[in-house]
Amino acid sequence: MELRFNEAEIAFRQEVRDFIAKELPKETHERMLAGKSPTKQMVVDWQRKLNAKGWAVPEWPVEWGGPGWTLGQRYIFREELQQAPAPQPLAFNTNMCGPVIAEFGTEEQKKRFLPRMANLDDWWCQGFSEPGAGSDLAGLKTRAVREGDHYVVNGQKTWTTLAQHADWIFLLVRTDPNAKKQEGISFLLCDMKTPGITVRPIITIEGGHEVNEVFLDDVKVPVENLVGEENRGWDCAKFLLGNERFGQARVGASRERIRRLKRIASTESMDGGQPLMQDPDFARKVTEIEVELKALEMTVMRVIATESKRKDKKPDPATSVLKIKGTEIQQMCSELLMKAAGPYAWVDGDPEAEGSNDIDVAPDWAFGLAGVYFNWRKQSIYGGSNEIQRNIMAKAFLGL
Amino acid sequence: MELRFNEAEIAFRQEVRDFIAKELPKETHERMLAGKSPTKQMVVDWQRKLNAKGWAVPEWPVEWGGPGWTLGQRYIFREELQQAPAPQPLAFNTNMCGPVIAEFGTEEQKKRFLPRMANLDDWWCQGFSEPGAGSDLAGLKTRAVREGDHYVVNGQKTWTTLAQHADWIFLLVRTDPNAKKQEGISFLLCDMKTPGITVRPIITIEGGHEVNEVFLDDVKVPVENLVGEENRGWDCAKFLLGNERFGQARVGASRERIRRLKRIASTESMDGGQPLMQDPDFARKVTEIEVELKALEMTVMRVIATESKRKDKKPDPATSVLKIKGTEIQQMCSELLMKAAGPYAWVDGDPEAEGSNDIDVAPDWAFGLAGVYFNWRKQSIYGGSNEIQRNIMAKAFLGL
Amino acid sequence: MDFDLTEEQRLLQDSVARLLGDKYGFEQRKGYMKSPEGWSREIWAQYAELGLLGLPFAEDEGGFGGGHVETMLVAEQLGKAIALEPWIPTVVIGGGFLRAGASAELRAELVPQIAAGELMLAFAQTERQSRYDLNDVATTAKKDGSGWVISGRKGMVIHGDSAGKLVVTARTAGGQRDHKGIGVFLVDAKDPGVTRRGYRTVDGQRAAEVEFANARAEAVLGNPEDGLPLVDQVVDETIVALAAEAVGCMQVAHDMTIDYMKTRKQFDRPIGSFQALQHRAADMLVQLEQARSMSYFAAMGVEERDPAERRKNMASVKAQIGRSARFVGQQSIQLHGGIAMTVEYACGHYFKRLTVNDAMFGDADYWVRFLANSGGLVAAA
Amino acid sequence: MDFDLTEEQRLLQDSVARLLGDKYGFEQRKGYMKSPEGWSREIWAQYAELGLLGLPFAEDEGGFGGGHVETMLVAEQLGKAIALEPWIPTVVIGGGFLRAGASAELRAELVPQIAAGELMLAFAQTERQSRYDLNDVATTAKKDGSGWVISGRKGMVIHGDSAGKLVVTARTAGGQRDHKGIGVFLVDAKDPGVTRRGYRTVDGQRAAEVEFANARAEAVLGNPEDGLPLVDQVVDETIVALAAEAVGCMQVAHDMTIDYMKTRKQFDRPIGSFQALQHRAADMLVQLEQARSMSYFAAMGVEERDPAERRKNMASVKAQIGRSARFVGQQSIQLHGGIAMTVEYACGHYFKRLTVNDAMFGDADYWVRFLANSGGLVAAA
Repeated sequence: MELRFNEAEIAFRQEVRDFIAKELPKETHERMLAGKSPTKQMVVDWQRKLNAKGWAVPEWPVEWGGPGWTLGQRYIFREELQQAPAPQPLAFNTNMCGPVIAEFGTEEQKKRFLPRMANLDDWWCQGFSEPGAGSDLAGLKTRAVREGDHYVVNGQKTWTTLAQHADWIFLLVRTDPNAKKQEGISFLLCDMKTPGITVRPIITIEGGHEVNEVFLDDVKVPVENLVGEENRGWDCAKFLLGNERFGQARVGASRERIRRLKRIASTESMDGGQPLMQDPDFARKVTEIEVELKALEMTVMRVIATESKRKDKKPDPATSVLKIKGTEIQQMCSELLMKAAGPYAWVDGDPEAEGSNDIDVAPDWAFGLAGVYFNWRKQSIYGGSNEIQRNIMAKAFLGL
Repeated sequence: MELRFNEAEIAFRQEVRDFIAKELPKETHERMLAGKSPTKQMVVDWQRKLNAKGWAVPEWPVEWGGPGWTLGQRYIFREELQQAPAPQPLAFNTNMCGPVIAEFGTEEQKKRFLPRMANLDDWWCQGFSEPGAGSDLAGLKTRAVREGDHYVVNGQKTWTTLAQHADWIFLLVRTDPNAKKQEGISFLLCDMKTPGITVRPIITIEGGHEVNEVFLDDVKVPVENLVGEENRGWDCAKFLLGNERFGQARVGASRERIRRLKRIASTESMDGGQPLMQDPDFARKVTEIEVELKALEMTVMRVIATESKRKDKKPDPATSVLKIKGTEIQQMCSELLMKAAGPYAWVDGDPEAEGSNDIDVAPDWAFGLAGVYFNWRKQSIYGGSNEIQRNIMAKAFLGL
Repeated sequence: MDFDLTEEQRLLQDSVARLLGDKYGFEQRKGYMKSPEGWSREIWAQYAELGLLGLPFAEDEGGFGGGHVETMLVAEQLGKAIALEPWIPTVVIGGGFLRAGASAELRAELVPQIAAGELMLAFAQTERQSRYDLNDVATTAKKDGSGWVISGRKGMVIHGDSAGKLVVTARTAGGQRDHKGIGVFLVDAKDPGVTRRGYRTVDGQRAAEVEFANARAEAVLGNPEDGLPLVDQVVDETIVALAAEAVGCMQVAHDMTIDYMKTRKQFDRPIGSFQALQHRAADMLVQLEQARSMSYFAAMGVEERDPAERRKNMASVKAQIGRSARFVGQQSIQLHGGIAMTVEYACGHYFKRLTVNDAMFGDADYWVRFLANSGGLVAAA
Repeated sequence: MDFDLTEEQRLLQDSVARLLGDKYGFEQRKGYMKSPEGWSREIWAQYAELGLLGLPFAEDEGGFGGGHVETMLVAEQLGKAIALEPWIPTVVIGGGFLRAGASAELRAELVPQIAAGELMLAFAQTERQSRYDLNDVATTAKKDGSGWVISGRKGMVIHGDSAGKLVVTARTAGGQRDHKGIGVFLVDAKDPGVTRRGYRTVDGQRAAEVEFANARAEAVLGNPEDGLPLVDQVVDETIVALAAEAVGCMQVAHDMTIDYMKTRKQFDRPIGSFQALQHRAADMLVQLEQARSMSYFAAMGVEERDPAERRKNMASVKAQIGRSARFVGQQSIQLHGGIAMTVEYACGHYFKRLTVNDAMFGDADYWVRFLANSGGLVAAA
């Protein structure tokens, strides 16, 4: 039992840290330090730098550009990016679709898609959820009917994050309407320029445009873009969702936010003319989050250690803990940031939009913080809602 | 809309308060002030005083000794007793079995039982729960078979509070094993001296003896002791449980405990040499309970106001709130009292027992407080667990 | 103790409910929000017609003679519609200052204008550094002849952009955080010394940044050397309205959630059939009922004569309402799932208003701390 | 980063688990509790045989050479059995003081006795007024020739009644709450100046009130003028054991609850089929896993060289463990229902130990406040 990172890992962390310090564009860093998402171009530029370094696709096999890292290194890498903060490799490409193609795809598919994915030559988005299939993903209704060497796809996807940027979409579609729910589903890759695709923005409650509806109207997808076997797409989906959950702890990101929160609450003058960190209740709440985050960090380590040694693909009981606690902590951070801003959190406007704080009501650090709090309520809903996680724990791990 | 007590009610409150101040024996008062239950004799003596005054059975019809109070007066009366603190009229007699007999009993039963109940000449206990019938009370299995002018009862009751003091027990028994669950149940009155009854103490986790198992082995109950119709006992049970829930808010009792807690935490020197009320977290917790209690008090008022005007016997949606919040507040009070005592809460021993703090480790105010905390976990379990309350709310009021 | 409404109160409640039912559907509300002022003059005129704008003023001054219960009833209905109009700033806050701090002459001049819907008021109190502390006032008021001139910057002045007159707190003496030396002044929004920049708040209301550069006060409200007790009183009265607004919001958010749970299907059954979600809905109801109780208590507790006791009452109201609002708001989103995250769906807007409502004049944490520092509600002895 | 046990560690863990599995069933435990000492000398001898009593001492001093991980492994197993023996006071606390504060000669004398199970130690630290503050020491130590004599009263001395020697904090200089001027002394329990009264604690352990009337110290542990850093260090090491004990208790409480949910039927189905209860069980598991993580962190974080940082680490451990223990303990009772309220059923005993475990050396609230006042775990800059 060795409960510390070893020297190689510590050296690796330093290497990542140095690389970020040297290579991350100042503009990108400052924008993210202020709590805003990087722009599309910033994400693309950074991923290409990472790709040039050989670090863009930590989860992929070495032959397709993966760096051959241990799970520990992957964790360190992500944590350092998150807490820098720096953009992460685009999840749709590198964590979701890429690993699926690498695992289930044909050699041709790998050659065609993976290098462009890694270099973010193509921006991918995820076509899973539907209006009637949220928590119950397998209830999806989008139909794909094979006609010659094409599938003709009809249906509607929703909550499609950053579809407005996307060149390609990976889709779950129903290819056998008579099979049982989770059977009869297939995994397709689809060029967003294909006729019949319409993207409609969904504006979320804080005013931001991050997610979309994607309408598919007689969209022709070549049969060669089927990943894995027809009607076995659920295997791809499960494989992908397993990877996703693993990253939902986002310890580094929360640490970065707590750091920002404490910076604000230690310097800005608040009620009674004192910094808010002097308020015992506020300080207690921040401290409780710090404690939970430390515990979560150790839980992530445990999951990594377990997974590293496991042969089967069955996830650790602790992975649902990562999702539940990870999102609770992030939501609490967003709430405390909003509270720190007091009335200045209330100015309306998408904090991501350019020039949105031109009115100069709130200090820059406070602008849009209520919006972020509103927006982050999604975290306990998406990626398998926290209620679904509890179902999983009760059934799969507790046997109830 | 008049959100205050009227002058008559204020005068009534003063009358109750004066009576308690004048008539409550000093020994009883001091024992209760120290957080201990009154002894059997104290309860009997006090109830007889109340009965002499005409106040022992507020819920009963006037012809059977009820004082004819409004719901508001009843509430004031209970609240004053709780916060004095003074013993309440024995619930098994006055709130549970008495009202059932008054509502469903024969004239003969009323004459025979009610006056002795009111004067606590007989101490009653409740034979409802069984080992296999807790939350699912209607799943009870104790059988009563009619043989001539007797029922022969066999089975086992549990959680029978203060059965060790009791002269009589009121029982739910199954008289028709073939009927649907809630049908086929009858309500019987049974002398505890009847052969075949064995009372076995259940010692609860803190070491106290408050509840018992009651074994019924060929116990003969005269048919004249059936209340209401045979196989219609569930009506009696529902009627009784409705009354019970109404009293579970226990606002006055919680107020008395908060007062005690604040007295202790304001005077005893704690961490850092300061009184614990100077600790911001402790003070916050106490304050939050005070706020919830104030809200609960107003909720009780609303229920009283609604019930006073209602013709049907259907309870207000707020009655489940009374149970849930009332018990949460009481449990939190017990937890904060334990916390206030620090290490001195840990001395083992039933705080109710005589001489139990002879070791003189803890100050008297602190002795047994961990035990009280442990014991009070029962509050969210009994009287319809808080989970059952949520089921009721979801189904009966929200229509889910 | 009687929670029944009088005939008059029921009429008032029903008439507001009817108006909002007709004219304040979620789609209609969107239209009002998109208008240049961000709310509806037409609706405002109808409020005037119903007597809502003169509600708290004496009948012989042109008002409706309503008390705190009436304020509560109206505010709850407005909360149900998440109404956008400047009713609380004008009628409850502005009206409160006029009733308690203005001369009879001033009231005779202004009340009819307010009651007729011609004059809106706003409360210029918050400053960039002040957060929720009513005594933290850097804006100054200086004697100038027989009157006063105001200089300084006020922020987050709710509905400050449409107000005809501003109620402004300004320091006449003492240091920035002294309790003494604060005055309350009435300033015409068109005064050359006043500059306003309006914007929208996250809950769909309007607000303004207001700069005062030697702006002339039209009137002093109360004692210019010791106006904080007046401010405290009016804020306490405002809490009655805020609490009721929150209860209205929570009621609708809860109702919408229950309805959605009955219709939305996942795993081939209504999600309302899942016990874990049922219990959450029950917990929301517990919070809602506790909040409603405290809204009633607000209407009662604000009449306490001793200002310190009154403030403790209102602190407990803010504490419970804020806690309930947070839980009901968050859970209404969670139980809906993604749909409630979209701006097109009403539920999120209730959540947003509830969030701001909690924080108005200090959030639950602020008032729990205040109450704890003030000895709480239950005396130890 | 590697959470696998070494072969030796696995052997240690397994041997303790096997012993307790054989000899520490709930009924057997009742028997031990009823014995005059309240725990089992027989079991104690077997601990000695397994090397548990010499665990943290150097091998050349007669010990086992175990580190914090070994302490954690043993304590978790003892927690699973809610063992009653004075292992933590003797081996972890007493042992800690000997390792860090005793001369080699003293260790050479005592370690073999401890390892053989012949000598028990107890930590006489708490005073009636001191609560959780380690610096609040009114008991005095006065120079007397070349030695020291101790006077004062210590309470809640865990296993103080069976201890052969007492580790006592006493003031050598300064005022009652000064951080400097505290010494740590070893006093023979049979010294004529020592009077003990033993009793049971709510979680089934033994404790004693101990009066010192010019009791002679056999040895000084560490610096008699500045012993608080030593006390802090040993308490921090003890937190490793307490955290692991709590995890062991939680694990069993959780397992028992899940088992019960699978077998107990109400409404004609196992109560474990009710989703609301399933989610509660899942939440318990979340708390248990977070606690287990912090138990590992304890074994790591206690090795931090900077005492201030080390203490912050341990504060965070106590905070998480305490919060988890409260939730898991309370919910294990709630999900069982009435059965777990009876003294005959094991679950309540885990709840009681968890409650006391949380409060030992300060409960979660105490340590959250400490951590907040110390700047927390994450640096702002």
